[in-house]
Amino acid sequence: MKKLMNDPGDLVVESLRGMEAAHGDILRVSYEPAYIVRADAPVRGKVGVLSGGGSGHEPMHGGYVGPGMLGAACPGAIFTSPTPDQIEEATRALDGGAGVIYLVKNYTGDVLNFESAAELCVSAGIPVETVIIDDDVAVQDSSFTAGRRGVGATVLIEKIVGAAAERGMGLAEVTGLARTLNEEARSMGVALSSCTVPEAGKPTFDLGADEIELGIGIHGEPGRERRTIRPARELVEYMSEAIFSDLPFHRGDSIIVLLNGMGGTPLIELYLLYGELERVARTRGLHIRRRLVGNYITSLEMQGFSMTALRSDDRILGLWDDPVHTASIRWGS
Amino acid sequence: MKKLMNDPGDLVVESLRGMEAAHGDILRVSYEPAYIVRADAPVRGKVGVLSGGGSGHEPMHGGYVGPGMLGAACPGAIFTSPTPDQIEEATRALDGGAGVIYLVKNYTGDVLNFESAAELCVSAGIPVETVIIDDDVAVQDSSFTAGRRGVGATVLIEKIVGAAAERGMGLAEVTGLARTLNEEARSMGVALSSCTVPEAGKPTFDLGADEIELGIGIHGEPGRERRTIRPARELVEYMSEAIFSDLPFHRGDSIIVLLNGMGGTPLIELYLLYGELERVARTRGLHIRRRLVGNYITSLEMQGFSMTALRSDDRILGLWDDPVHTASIRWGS
Amino acid sequence: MIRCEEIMAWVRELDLVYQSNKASLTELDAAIGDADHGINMVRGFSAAAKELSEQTPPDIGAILKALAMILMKKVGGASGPLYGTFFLKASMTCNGRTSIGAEDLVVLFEAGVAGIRQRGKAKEGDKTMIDAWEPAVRAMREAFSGGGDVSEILRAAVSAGESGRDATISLAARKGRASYLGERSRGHQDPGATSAVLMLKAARDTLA
Amino acid sequence: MIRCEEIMAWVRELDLVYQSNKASLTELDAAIGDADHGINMVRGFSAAAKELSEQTPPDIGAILKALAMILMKKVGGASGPLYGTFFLKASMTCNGRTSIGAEDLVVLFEAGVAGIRQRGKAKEGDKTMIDAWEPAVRAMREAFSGGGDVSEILRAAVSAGESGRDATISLAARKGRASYLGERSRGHQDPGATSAVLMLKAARDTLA
Ligand SMILES: Nc1ncnc2c1ncn2[C@@H]1O[C@H](COP(=O)(O)OP(=O)(O)O)[C@@H](O)[C@H]1O
Ligand SMILES: Nc1ncnc2c1ncn2[C@@H]1O[C@H](COP(=O)(O)OP(=O)(O)O)[C@@H](O)[C@H]1O
Ligand SMILES: [Mg+2]
Ligand SMILES: [Mg+2]
Ligand SMILES: [Mg+2]
Ligand SMILES: [Mg+2]
Repeated sequence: MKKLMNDPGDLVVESLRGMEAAHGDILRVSYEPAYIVRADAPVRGKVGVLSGGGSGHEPMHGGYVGPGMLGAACPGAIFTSPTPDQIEEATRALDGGAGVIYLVKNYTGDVLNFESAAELCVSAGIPVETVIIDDDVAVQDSSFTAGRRGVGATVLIEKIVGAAAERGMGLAEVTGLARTLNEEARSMGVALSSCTVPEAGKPTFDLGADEIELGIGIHGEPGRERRTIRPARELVEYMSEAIFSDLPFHRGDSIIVLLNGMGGTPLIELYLLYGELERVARTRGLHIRRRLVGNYITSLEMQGFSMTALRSDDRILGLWDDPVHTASIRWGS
Repeated sequence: MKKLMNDPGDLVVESLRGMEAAHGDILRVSYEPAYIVRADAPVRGKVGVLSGGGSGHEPMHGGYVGPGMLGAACPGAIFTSPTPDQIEEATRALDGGAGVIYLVKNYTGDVLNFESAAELCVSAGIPVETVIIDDDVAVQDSSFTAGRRGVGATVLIEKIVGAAAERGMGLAEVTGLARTLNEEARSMGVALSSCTVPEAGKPTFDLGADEIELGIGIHGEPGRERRTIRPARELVEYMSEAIFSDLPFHRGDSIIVLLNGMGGTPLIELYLLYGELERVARTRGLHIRRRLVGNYITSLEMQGFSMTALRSDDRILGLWDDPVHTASIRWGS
Repeated sequence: MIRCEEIMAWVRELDLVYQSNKASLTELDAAIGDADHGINMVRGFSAAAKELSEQTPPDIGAILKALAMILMKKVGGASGPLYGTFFLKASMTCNGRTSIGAEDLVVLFEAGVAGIRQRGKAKEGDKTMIDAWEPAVRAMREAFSGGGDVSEILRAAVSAGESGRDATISLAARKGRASYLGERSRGHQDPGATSAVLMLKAARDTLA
Repeated sequence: MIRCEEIMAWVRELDLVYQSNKASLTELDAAIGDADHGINMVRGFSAAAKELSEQTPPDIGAILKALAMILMKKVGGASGPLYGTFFLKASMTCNGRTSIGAEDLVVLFEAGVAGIRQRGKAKEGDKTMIDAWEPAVRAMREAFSGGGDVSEILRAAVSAGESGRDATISLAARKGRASYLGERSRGHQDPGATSAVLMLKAARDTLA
């Protein structure tokens, strides 16, 4: 394992120092407990949007803290959910009197830790609502299992919910919006190589020289099946079918898509994949109204990509277009 | 070799299709010959800023086409400079009557091909000036060799020169500015792993399990020396010494820095490295006034990073802050 | 008689045990999870051993509660809240007590496991740590009813826990991260069930 | 007598030769450059063979000029302009000619190599294709002065080119991408000198 770090146990904290040094204009960092919060927090009278999860998915979530997107982010250890004390403190730092919404990716650890934090905050008088994001079609859903994983939709939902909060929407309305967005979003990923958890020191899984893992999770969890690598065109078609037939998306639907790299995939390949996706969407009569192409929710240095589609009406597109100023997503004035 | 592509020979063109599909609001793509040009080109009365080079360094250069930065970009085959016909056509598409400046990274192939294009354009009546960028301190400079390579400074120079052109500066002034910027910039890179040229099918070089290549070039050209990997802190110190003592930078200087990933390095590591760089700069009395942290000039899926420092006065910082709207760098209104 | 002394020894032993099993627990988690279980446990119990040696709480309930809080803060993931809940619920059975006997110990473990069950909503057969814990506490209660002392009770717990842990190998996961694998999770031993058995063994070696 | 026919055969042969040496040229370039030289040559000469077979220019000068243009458009990198210049300058020595003789051939190569020298500014000993070209054209002139025919001239060129190419192994590069390596470039054969010799061999096999 070769990584650009010092002691593996310090990676997360030392990376936070870099974030703080680089983006002091938009965010503040607390180290004990660890969280990132908007420089202007608490924003009086506006709902706070908080997310978090294991580290190793950068720029998710710290790169999305700033006006128009997240109010705060709680980074856990690599691939390990944050703990209730972090979340509680971040909630207190963020709350401007209008309550806080937690956007939580559906993993047992995240769900349990955010649950504890919400209990602590609610009993301390801070209104908290939690929305669980579970958009990964690679995993069979069932009420008897942990359900689907939360993946790429998280980025899109954080942007849109952040805009809604920035506009001054109340906690109930923002929560309803987040739930609707989650219902309208579907994702799937594929890995060409494994990632290596720094403290583990070796790859999480092994893939043969021409094998890929279809339906990979963002922590390197195995997916649907292992296959021989196929041309990009076929991969995009396979994943499109899985995603678009799941909601299902219908001819004429407007969508926002995320064509996401897992961290180790060159941008030239991501744009090629986006070109393929655009072609497939056109064939299916889907209108890609907005898109992101790049590394937005990663798995350390894993090679691979994921695709997310979110069905969107004009109201959602409007929120999408609202100004945003974070380390990794920025537009508008 | 596993890559997300179809036929290796089509990678560049198919990636251009994705760029076009994703960013039709800011750019147009020509395929025969291949170039990317601002959607609003030619911009009457303003100097056109054109760059180009081998593909495989994305988002450089296509991701920097748009208002406030590049007017056009000419992508060659992977790691192979573009050809004169591409550059000539792009120049014609871009020129709005005030001439065109070529920002060329110092590689024999790039220099020769841009030279031919410039001859063709000048003889066709389009004023063209060429500025060669050679900021890589890893390579010994000498008038008897090809000289230093052009690397990270290119991104910073494209931004600042793009702003100057957008403000309406004339060709001579823009050219002088670009030359000054190049003189004030220094860079160095290190690789943890090789990249694989798609058509070559295997890694350009082999590194041992704990080896790194100090002074790597952006095409996987070997650098100063091969060493055992060191903690990030020491790598940043080593490279800082090489960069800062070269110009040299002096206590009290204001600088813009680029902490750049080579394509396969996770963002969490890049921020950690930036934290280290910020510390070193502080110790040396250098003021980092602006910075970019991320994948800006890459080498396919190579793991590693480079650092660039550009000495900047208030005028340069002002140009840096001017609005820019490209696929990969965007701020201001 | 189990006194604060022994409980503290248990915590120190857990720190050592998870350190020496860090790689193997992480490898189990790599196969059907995200390759961090051993790392998580070490982070939690190293902090616990260190912090508790500094603050030395006055009674068993206080030690276990402090331990619970440290685990909740340090472990994260699924196992953090679950082991945290285990010790929190366990601590409530012995508030203010500076020594406990065999039956107290059984009650303590029963309460802890009830906490895990309630928190994680897993049942036996879901391929989680519950598959080690449930048979273990049943065996403890049985051994106690049969007149067993602390040592016998804990030995029974270990052996039942081991069987439950081994049984996870052939199961398909229905809870936790491994459940995303469904059928593909069969053939792999659950990391949490493995760390649970290590906890029982450490108890056997330090409390009896 | 070399007619259009033979020149076209040379181009077709170059296409085949670079295809079968694509991997080895690229590997040489991987060692001291950027691993694309074979790829670049194939891209250029495949296009040339195809396009020229379609357009069949009327004379040798026209064929070589068309070839130059295609190489300049398709090859890129350092070798594109250099080989492009070679054929452009070469074409100027035989504008409108449908056949050329031994001396014409020497003049053609001399002009081409002068173009490379002027364009790339490399000298012998800089570890570039010039190290194969310069001795090759010197040998051609000598063979011609000694009364050699086309076949003898080209065999002399190949053998001198080979020696020059082999001599690049021990040199430290002073031009092109390999120059960034300085001393570390020693011990590796220059890819461009290697492709130059292949070009001479193809000429020997098709023009004589
Ligand atoms: N709902 C649950 N109930 C009980 N135990 C669970 C549950 N979900 C997960 N676990 C246990 O947690 C273990 C994984 O812990 P760990 O790797 O530390 O957390 P994470 O899965 O968040 O990375 C699993 O092996 C399993 O035994
Ligand atoms: N200035 C120069 N003069 C002559 N030949 C050169 C010069 N620079 C490079 N070359 C030749 O070009 C070859 C490399 O070609 P190629 O790999 O296709 O281009 P690039 O270096 O741009 O990738 C070198 O091996 C060398 O022989
Ligand atoms: Mg985890
Ligand atoms: Mg090249
Ligand atoms: Mg885990
Ligand atoms: Mg080359």
